[in-house]
Amino acid sequence: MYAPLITKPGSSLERKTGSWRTNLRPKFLQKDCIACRLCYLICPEGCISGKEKNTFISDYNYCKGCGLCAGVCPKDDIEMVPEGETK
Amino acid sequence: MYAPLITKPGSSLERKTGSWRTNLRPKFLQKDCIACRLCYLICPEGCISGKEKNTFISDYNYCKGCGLCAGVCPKDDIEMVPEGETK
Amino acid sequence: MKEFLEGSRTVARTVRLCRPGVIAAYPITPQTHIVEDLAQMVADGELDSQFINVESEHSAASVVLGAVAAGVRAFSATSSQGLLLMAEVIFNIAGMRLPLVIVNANRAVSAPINIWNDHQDSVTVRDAGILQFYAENNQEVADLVLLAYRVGEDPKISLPALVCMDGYILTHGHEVVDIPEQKQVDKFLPEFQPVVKLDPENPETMGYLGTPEIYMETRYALQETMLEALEVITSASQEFERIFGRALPPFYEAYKLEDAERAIVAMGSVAGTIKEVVDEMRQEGQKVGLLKLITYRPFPADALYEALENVPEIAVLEKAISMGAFGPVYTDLKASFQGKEAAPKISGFVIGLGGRDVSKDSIRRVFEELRGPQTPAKFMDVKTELVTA
Amino acid sequence: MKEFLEGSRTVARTVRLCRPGVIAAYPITPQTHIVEDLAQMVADGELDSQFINVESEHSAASVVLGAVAAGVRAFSATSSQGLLLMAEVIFNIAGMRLPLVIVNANRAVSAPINIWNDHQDSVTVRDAGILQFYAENNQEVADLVLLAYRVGEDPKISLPALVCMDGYILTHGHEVVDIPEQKQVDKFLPEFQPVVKLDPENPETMGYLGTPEIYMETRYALQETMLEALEVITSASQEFERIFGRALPPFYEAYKLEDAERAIVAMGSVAGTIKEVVDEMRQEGQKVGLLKLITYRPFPADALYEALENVPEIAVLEKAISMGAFGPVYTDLKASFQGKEAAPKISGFVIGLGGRDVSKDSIRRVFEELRGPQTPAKFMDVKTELVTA
Amino acid sequence: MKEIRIHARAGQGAITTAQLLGMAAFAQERYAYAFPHFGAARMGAPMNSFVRIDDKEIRLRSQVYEPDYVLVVDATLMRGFDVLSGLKPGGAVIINEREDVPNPEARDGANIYSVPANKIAQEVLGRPLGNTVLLGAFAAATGEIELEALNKAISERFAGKVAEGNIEAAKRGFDYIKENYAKD
Amino acid sequence: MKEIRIHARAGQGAITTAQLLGMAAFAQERYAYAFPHFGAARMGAPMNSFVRIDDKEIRLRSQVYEPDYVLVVDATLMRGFDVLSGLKPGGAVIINEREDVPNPEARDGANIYSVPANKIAQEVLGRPLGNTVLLGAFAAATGEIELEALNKAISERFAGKVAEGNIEAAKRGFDYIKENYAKD
Amino acid sequence: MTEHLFSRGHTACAGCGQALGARLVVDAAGRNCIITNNTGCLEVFSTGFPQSAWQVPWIHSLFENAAAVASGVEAALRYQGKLDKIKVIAQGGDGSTSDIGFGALSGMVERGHDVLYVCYDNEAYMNTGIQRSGLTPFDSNTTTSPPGKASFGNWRPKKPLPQIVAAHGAPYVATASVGFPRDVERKVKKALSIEGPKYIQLFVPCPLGWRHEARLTYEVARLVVETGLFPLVEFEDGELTRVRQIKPKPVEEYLKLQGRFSHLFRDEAGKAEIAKIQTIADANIKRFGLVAEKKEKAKESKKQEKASKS
Amino acid sequence: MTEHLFSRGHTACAGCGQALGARLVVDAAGRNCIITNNTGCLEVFSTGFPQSAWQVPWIHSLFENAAAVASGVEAALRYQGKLDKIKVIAQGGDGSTSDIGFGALSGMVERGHDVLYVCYDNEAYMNTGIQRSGLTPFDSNTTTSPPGKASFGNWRPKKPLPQIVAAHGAPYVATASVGFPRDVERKVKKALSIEGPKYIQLFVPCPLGWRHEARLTYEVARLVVETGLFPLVEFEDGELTRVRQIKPKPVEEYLKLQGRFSHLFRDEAGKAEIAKIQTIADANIKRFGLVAEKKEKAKESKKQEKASKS
Ligand SMILES: Cc1ncc(C[n+]2csc(CCOP(=O)(O)OP(=O)(O)O)c2C)c(N)n1
Ligand SMILES: Cc1ncc(C[n+]2csc(CCOP(=O)(O)OP(=O)(O)O)c2C)c(N)n1
Ligand code: SF4
Ligand code: SF4
Ligand code: SF4
Ligand code: SF4
Ligand code: SF4
Ligand code: SF4
Ligand SMILES: [Mg+2]
Ligand SMILES: [Mg+2]
Repeated sequence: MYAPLITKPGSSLERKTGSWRTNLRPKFLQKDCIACRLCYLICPEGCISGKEKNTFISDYNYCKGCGLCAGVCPKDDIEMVPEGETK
Repeated sequence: MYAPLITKPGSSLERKTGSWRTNLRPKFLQKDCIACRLCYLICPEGCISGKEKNTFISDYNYCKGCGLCAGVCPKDDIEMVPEGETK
Repeated sequence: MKEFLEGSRTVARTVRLCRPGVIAAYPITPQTHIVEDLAQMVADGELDSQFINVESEHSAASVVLGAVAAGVRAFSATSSQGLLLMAEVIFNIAGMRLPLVIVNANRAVSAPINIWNDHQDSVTVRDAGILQFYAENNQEVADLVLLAYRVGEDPKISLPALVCMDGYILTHGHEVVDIPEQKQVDKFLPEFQPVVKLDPENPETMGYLGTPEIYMETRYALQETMLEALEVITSASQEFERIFGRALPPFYEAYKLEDAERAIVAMGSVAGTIKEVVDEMRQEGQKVGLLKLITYRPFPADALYEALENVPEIAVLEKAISMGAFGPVYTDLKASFQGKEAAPKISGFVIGLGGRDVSKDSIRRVFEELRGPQTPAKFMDVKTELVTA
Repeated sequence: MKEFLEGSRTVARTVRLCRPGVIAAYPITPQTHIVEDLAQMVADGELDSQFINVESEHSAASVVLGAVAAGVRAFSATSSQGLLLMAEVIFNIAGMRLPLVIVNANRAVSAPINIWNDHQDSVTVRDAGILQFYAENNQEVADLVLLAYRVGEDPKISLPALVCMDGYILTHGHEVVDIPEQKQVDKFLPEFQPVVKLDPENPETMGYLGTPEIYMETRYALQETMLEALEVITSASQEFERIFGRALPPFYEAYKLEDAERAIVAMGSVAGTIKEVVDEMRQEGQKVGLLKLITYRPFPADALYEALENVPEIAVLEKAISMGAFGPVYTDLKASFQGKEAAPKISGFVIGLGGRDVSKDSIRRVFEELRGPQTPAKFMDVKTELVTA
Repeated sequence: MKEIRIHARAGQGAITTAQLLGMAAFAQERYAYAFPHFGAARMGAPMNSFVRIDDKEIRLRSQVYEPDYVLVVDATLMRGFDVLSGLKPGGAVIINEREDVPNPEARDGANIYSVPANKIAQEVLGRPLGNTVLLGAFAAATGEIELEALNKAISERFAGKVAEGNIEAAKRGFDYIKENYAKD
Repeated sequence: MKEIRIHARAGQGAITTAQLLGMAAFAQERYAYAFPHFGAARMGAPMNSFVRIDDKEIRLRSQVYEPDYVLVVDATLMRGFDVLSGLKPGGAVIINEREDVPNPEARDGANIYSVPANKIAQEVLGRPLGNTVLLGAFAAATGEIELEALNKAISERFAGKVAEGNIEAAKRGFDYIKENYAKD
Repeated sequence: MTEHLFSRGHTACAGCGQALGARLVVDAAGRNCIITNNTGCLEVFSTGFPQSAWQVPWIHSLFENAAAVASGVEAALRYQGKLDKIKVIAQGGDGSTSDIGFGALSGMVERGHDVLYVCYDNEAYMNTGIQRSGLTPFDSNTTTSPPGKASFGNWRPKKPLPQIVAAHGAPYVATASVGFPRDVERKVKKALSIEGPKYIQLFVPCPLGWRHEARLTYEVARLVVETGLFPLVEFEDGELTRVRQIKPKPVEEYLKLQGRFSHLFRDEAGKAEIAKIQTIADANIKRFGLVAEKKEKAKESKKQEKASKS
Repeated sequence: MTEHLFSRGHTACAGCGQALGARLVVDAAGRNCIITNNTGCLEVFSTGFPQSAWQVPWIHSLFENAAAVASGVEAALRYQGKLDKIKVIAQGGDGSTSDIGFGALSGMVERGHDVLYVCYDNEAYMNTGIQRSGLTPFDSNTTTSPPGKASFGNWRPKKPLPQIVAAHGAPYVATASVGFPRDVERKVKKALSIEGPKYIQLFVPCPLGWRHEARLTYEVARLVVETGLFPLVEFEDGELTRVRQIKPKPVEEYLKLQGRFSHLFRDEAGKAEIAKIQTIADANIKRFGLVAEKKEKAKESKKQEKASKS
């Protein structure tokens, strides 16, 4: 029997697109955050998590460094920093 | 050489659809006609001709006897008569 | 129960027995009576099915694709231009391994436009991965619809099927048919158990991008599954006979072939006319026979070779041609013989295109011409002077 | 003039030389660069042509159909799903005897969706009555575009043509090509003189209803014309060489075939790789050869028989398969040999589907496998374990 | 096997007529194959339908070239067309007669039956659709089907009043032949 | 015949790089075949392109499995991937170096050239697109193409300022190799 | 005999509204036009080989592509510099226009081709035997929307195609009916005087498919307008610019002439359905201001309905 | 990490508006839905075998048939009696929606299927490399509508698809933009609460195809609304019921961020083109009443334009 090939739901998680990020990445300052969730809503990768104020964070395994979160944060609490820098 | 088959413009004239008419046909009374041309305009076969008052006539070689001309004539100057009758 | 029915109605009645949950079709002569009958059954509450009046055949095929993907048995019917317009979707359905049945009322293709019978429409999609069956008469159409669902839905196969019936000749022909009982059909055709389906409880991703890393494997699997279908057809045909008490030969019907010196290979209703001629010629002492091909895809190459290896002169009679080459069945059959021990003379004849009537006389002439030199694609019954400039 | 160009650009440049009045196409990978280049030429005023951005391939084909019917030379390009969606129109264009050229960037067909190269798309429309040419490299693509217009527009022929080039491998491949001069092209390809056209001065009715009284004659004429095209291709190819000073063999290219004991038959760019392997194996003392098929429709059956009758072992290598049967070229070729005197062993190999790379090693293995028992449709380079349940 | 050719105009029920004939044969446990042959017919255009009747399964799929019987539903079709063409020697033609169209001359031993079917239908059904009258006449003239079988076919094909009327019409056609033509 | 494999991310100009290489070879009256190999690439996704260069027409259409040379346009691709894979013994790898990514160990006599191409490009072009720098380095390291030929290719492919800048960039790449690597 | 550009001898049914409509259209267009035609009754009854009823250049390709073929013809004429002299007309039935060929029509309009598209609206697929199309009206009996125990016929409203094409921004969109032949003539001429894509939906009764007497084609084609079921309107650049005002007649008058609605005249349930159809007519009357005296009122109520803005 | 129903690890470009849009849509829809998807960037970047980003049942068949496949899924769910529990969503790019798949969408709406169709409008065929679609805006540079000596880019206006679908009489039609993510959420939920065919056209910037910086996706998606070039509107049963009011910004602000319009910023001729684009925005502002204070005036002028009746 020759079975149809099947993909599993959400299996894209296996693909770590963080490696595509070559220049900048977002640094979550966690200082003035008001938990408006805009960064969470706007991230095209869906790789930002957080609930309370100053808990928001990006999963660098997937973050492509687009900078949208930094642009959208009403409190400028996210900054794009060169790849080398630490969080 | 194998040529594409071609039909000639207006060659449908070769097909005498008057034979389809089995019951009634229009009789143009040519009495009260006002040359409104409605019969001419309405005939689906385009087989009515005429210009002046009381000159309108159908070409029975094509007339299918639908009765539209009789219905549309504002002067009731066209009558549907059984096939046998003469014009 | 035996009844005297129109072919289209025979199909509609049989389809109803198969309990499809979704029917989508687009009207095209000469398929229309089939879907009209089904529409009436639904309107009368006699058939519990969603009847979708789509806006094109491309969408008809897409609607049944969606329905089967959602786990429901589905049916469609089409013809000619409609089948060509579906071509893209049919390859897709096959590639997605979605079983469903489409009845094709065989009709010629444009241009010029012609609504009468030949086989050019269905043979054109022979590469797609859809099973193809051709019926001689309306009983066979009905039986093949049942077989097609059964084989296509077999989890080992999971492929669409096209049941082909000659336009007008069968679709609009009334004859005596035996319509089976619902409980027989339910036995032969158990509830549809899809291999994959769209279901929030178990969210599959269907129809993904097939990169070069795996694409060829999916095609390989399709080809191997097609060949596996030969076995499944054989066993289903045995089961068919057990349940319905009527034979339905899996690949072909051999008619007076054992000792034949000349044989015709043909598909569809013309087989009946050929049988008549075979009987007449046999009476005259001529050893002629017929191989009626029923299963065209998968192509039962080995079985055909065995059936025909002892016939020295074979004519493949076709209602189709691959322009600039030969008839499709002729080509497949020749390919199955080339390089094998038996090397009969196999000639190709193109016949009955666009409703050109095939008379007994035409068939006799084929048997005669067959004795002459091998011909690759001889057109029968054409007024060549009409088109020679 | 020799240039180093992308294949798509080579096509666009050549098409511009042909002076089409109407271009209609719908984007599809990997055909896009061709039409993008043409769009830019029009935007830059370098090409006097109506460039129509249609809403689908069905309409792309219909637009060029209309343009040619109105007496203007037209061009389109497509690929894969696009060609399948055009299928209905392509049969129609051929049946209406309207000459035009479509370049097909060969690509696999769905499902699963795959944008890489194989030949399944174009072979699927092999029945339609459209001439089909396959190119090994971009020079050949350009040359075949010229040839296709010339042959298709010959008043004896008046048929559409499909020029096939391998997606990515050629369309996106940059290489050295010789783009001819405008005046050479104008000489080879005179102004388009339609056989029939739409013109209020002489109002023809095109695309009428073809009743059974004449339909079959139109099909017969189409088949005969296809066969006549074999001669026209031959003479056009001679004329081509006279004008452009470069050979363009009409049907096929024979590569080290004279004394070959094993030969591969193949179409398209893979022929280049095969030539490399042939050279290597010849060096090793193995008598191998290649027949590169260029003209697939009409199918030059007799010419192929003659070219191959003395080769005892022949492999047909194909990037396509008729599911449940064999490769299309394999089938046509076998049919051309069956019943003839020469009875070589002809095996079928399916290779390079959906962008699966064809390496020299694959070709070597084909030459080796060819020595074994005859195979009808052996898939090369597949990871069978991926799909075996 | 007996072969029947029916001449009518599209819209005059030639297909139903053929079907009823087949159904009647089936009611007598015979086999039948009834099928239409159109051009791309529009109401009024001439068309044919065909019927084959036999005691065994019918396999022949070609058109009928040499009918045993011909039914002419619309006599105007005989203008300029020979409805006897191909008729087997000794065959029968049943014509829905019309005053303004002359019947053909009998030849080759053809039996020509002329029935005022539309007139009868007008009386019985209130509409000049003489098809079932013609079928009744066919039953009487040829003996190929029995009137009861025809009635059964009519009741299956139509319902209620329409069925009743057509059964009566068929009977009238049957009687008309019995009364006006000596058996031969 | 020489075969080259180029590693880059979609959007980083791997195709243009391959094309320039081919054009340069063509400018030296050699033959070339340059072609991309994508997945269904989106900006950022890893992809390859290939070039073959020869003195006669190139017929081989397969991908490059055993390159003579490898160009690494984006060093981050070397994370988790061995860019030396398949490299012919004695072949060369030219890497657009990046501080945070270590270069591979040389093996099988591979010559590894590390060029700060993006940095140079930033200086020369004002954008960190080191492709032409790498090509200049390739010319110097391998001798397969001459700098003039490369310049010709660049002037054909680009216009005005862009061309000038890239010619300068190529030169800088060329010089970088000449200065930093002994010929071998 | 005055020569029409659509000749007698075609094989339409007696009383065919489409034959009448086609003749009116081509006569209004004149000799200097090229027609592309979808598959359908018109194509079949006018071109059975070897006869053709067309006196102007005419082409049929497929069921769904007349708009695309016309786009190609137009492009060719533009290329040849002949577009000012020769008009291009694409035409098809309601089925080809609203359903299978709608993509091609929408594309043609979107691209702005200088083509007049005429839809012969006989409210079903007639050529194939009266199946439901997108333009089949509510409750109509067709072979694929039959009434039955579980159905009153077609369960969807008629697709508002003129509005849809107008919403594309086409320079000219009009409805017309063969019940008003001079109006048809005027609209065709007007359309051809405007550059760009034009659309006319022409109401053409089909005695065979609607099961009305052949002689009633004219009456039916007038009543549909006079009841408000098929308003005669014109849109320019997407805006309604002209309507034919009516003194509304009850829809029964229209429905009862036609067999396709006869199942509504059998019982009480049918009456309720007729009331629904009356609602459709009333809505049209209101929306398009078909009745003079109600004009102001209609405007009023429109104002009230007006979008709440946020 | 909060689980989205569209998972990370997909292969869209950084900053892709469509990836963002798709996540917003499916998250708003919730687990109990089935999605059918046309071919396009979204399908490609979310399902390269063997990975899939979808956490809900999802199917791709062809480029043009998501609406038809959804019709089939819906029919199947109806047959199974599950339609109250499971929502059906069809989706595709602007190209598949407005061009090749528009026939299928129109058919789906005409038949009244209970499906939400979402069009991800990035104003060109992105998956195949940025060719013009029916939704490409005026003067935009695409590979098949390139500017050149004889051209300023796309010479046709953007096809007014929301109005066209609304003209079909669909119960709910809305436009939305990923620049207003909560509005997207609201509209998806509202659409799914309504029975019958729904259509949402979601504006999704494409940094690759529009040549703007990835980080500007949000800003571009806001500016298009704030300039009036892409009004946020809602139609119910064909009537405009709600619009988002704006304080209009000049179109330059929007255009200058994007490489696809950079040819308009080179010279005087370009300025004239920008003025044309401003006209488009102004017309939208007027037609939809996007500016509060002008609201009454707009009504006024509308009245004056009102159809002359005959
Ligand atoms: C692709 C395709 N599908 C179906 C058909 C069958 N077909 C031909 S004409 C027709 C109906 C035409 O209806 P309409 O467009 O309303 O024109 P009418 O005949 O009513 O005038 C159909 C369904 C076809 N020719 N091609
Ligand atoms: C029949 C057919 N024609 C063309 C294509 C090629 N194709 C695939 S996706 C695509 C463009 C998609 O554009 P759009 O719908 O706007 O989605 P986007 O990629 O922009 O998100 C095209 C032209 C195809 N797959 N099938
Ligand atoms: S930079 Fe982009 S991808 Fe990374 S977390 Fe921010 S929004 Fe997401
Ligand atoms: S956008 Fe800024 S303020 Fe809002 S949740 Fe994110 S980090 Fe906090
Ligand atoms: S009866 Fe009908 S066909 Fe005859 S002339 Fe009058 S309108 Fe014409
Ligand atoms: S309709 Fe009557 S009045 Fe008018 S022209 Fe004809 S016959 Fe005369
Ligand atoms: S079926 Fe209707 S549209 Fe067709 S020819 Fe007859 S009346 Fe005219
Ligand atoms: S090309 Fe555009 S739509 Fe496609 S993934 Fe990239 S940004 Fe998104
Ligand atoms: Mg219609
Ligand atoms: Mg798009």
